[in-house]
Amino acid sequence: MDVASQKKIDIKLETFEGPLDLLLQLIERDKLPITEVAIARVTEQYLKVLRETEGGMHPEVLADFLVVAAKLLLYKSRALFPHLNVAETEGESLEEQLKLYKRFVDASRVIEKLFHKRQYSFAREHLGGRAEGVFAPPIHLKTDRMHTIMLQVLKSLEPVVKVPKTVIKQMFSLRDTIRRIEQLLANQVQMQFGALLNGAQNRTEIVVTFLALLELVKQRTVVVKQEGMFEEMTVMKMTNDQTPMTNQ
Amino acid sequence: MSLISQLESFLFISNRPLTVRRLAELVGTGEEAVEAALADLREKTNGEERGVQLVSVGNAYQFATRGEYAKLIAAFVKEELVGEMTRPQLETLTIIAYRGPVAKSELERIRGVNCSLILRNLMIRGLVETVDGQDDAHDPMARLLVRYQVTHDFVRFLGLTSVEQLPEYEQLSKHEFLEAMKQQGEKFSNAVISE
Amino acid sequence: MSLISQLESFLFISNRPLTVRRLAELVGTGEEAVEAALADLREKTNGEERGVQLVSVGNAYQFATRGEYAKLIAAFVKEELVGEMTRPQLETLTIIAYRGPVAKSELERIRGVNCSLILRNLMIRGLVETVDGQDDAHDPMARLLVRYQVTHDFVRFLGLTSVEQLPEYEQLSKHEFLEAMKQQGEKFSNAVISE
Repeated sequence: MDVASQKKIDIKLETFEGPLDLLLQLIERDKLPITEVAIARVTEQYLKVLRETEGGMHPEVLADFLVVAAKLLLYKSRALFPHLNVAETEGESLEEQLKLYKRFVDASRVIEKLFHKRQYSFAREHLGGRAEGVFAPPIHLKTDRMHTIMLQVLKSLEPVVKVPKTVIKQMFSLRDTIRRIEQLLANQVQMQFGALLNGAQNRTEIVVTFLALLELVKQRTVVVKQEGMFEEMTVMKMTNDQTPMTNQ
Repeated sequence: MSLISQLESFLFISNRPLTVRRLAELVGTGEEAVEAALADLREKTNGEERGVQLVSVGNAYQFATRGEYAKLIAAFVKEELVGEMTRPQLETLTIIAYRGPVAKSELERIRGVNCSLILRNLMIRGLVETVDGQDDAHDPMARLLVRYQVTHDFVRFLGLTSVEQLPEYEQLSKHEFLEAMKQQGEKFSNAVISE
Repeated sequence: MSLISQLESFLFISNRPLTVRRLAELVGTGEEAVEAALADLREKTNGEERGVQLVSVGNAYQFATRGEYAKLIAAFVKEELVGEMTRPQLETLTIIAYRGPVAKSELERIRGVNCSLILRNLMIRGLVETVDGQDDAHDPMARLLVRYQVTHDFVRFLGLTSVEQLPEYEQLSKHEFLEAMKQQGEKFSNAVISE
């Protein structure tokens, strides 16, 4: 990342609503058009903001940020590992997604303007015709039916009240993963990428691990080696003089 | 902005007949001009194709549906007001019975949907009332504090003397999920205020 | 008795939107005839300088006052105009307005972020509602997907008579790329379910 863009990270961290919003803000702040190149350019800043805010994020929201992070890394990894044949993920490209998102953001500004015009159109609150002093109970309603209804209401609240624990379980933060890799490396110096993924439960975790690995590469704490296009990647810890340590 | 169309919107939205004087006040013009415009409006609504007519009672005006539809309309109004109750209505009534007195905002958080219309209907049916006659407060802040409970008539209709006799009242009325929802709501409104 | 004038009288007297199906029941005629008559009624009402306009969302209709009289009417009914809306709410409402009825999954694909909480809040505010999937009875997958649309309240907040009046409605509601996304989404949810 060039120094100039690093200096510019002063985006208010509370003000973005989602990963696409953050990405769009970063791109627009740099007055870039929405292109793959521009998206790749703001990747570092995106990851930095994510690192700084992930702690306060709801797990489900964090997952959404990571999905976008994974896509960003796809772009990035093409540059980092040119010999690695990174396949397109399924779904639309980030560029297309962002362009579409921006159209709706623009449309929402128009709606906001309409809204502020306060041209509220009123409908009748009361039914025409008189109807006062009636008592019209639901004829067949009995207390046991009310009991059943109340139990159903309470049951429907369960998913709202209880933060989905499975999601929390599935997710672990980027920071934790980075630490995990660092610890593994401290013991083993050199290891296969596959081993890092041994603990990964699902795609999201694989993505997170990969993401963390790239972070370490960037911070020059590790080096990743791959012998052939489809070979296992090897992760090596850097020594202080910045040459990879080996077991020899 | 034409005078006629302004008058039409006031007459449409009003629950009651409006006098010429009141209308003149509302649109900020002289009574004569209003009278002339009303005559125009009346003529316009008298056509065959219109389902609503402008009628006058003394010096007051109001829109009314065409006389020939009276029966149909009466049946519709009755059905809307006191027809068989829908599931959302029964659900709202039940929550108010177990949880009352309960604020509209809490009720809405529990149900996850806006309850204005249903509450109004339950009140018209004499099943639900506001506590301390806080009914229809126009001050939005005061309206937030309005609490709803079921009426004595409804409790009696169920064959009870108090809502506490509802099955499992103790456990259900203070159920942890309901308490949690309430706290979420308080957190939420605090957050909104502090923004 | 003309069909148009009958429809006008029901819509005038009602305090909530009426669907084509309900209106057809009320007037005792086929839904197609009702739809045609409503189109007529709409043209007649909204085309002229009337004080009321016919607002439609999906297949439900409601009369409401003209948007430009909002201030006058608000003072009369002593109701505050709408509270504020946050950016995420506006953004979500925009997508639902243009794309409704829309499944949560599609909404989230466009915004790129989980929308459960915001949808819930918008429903509590009465700005968004779910659509019954009854019409898709042949497709069990579609029935599983709850879809959302903006309410009459929302359309009236903007002083419009239909979401189709929103700028660029044609393009944004039928964006070809969105169609492609939708298909991918369906493939994806099929895959998830079959796992």
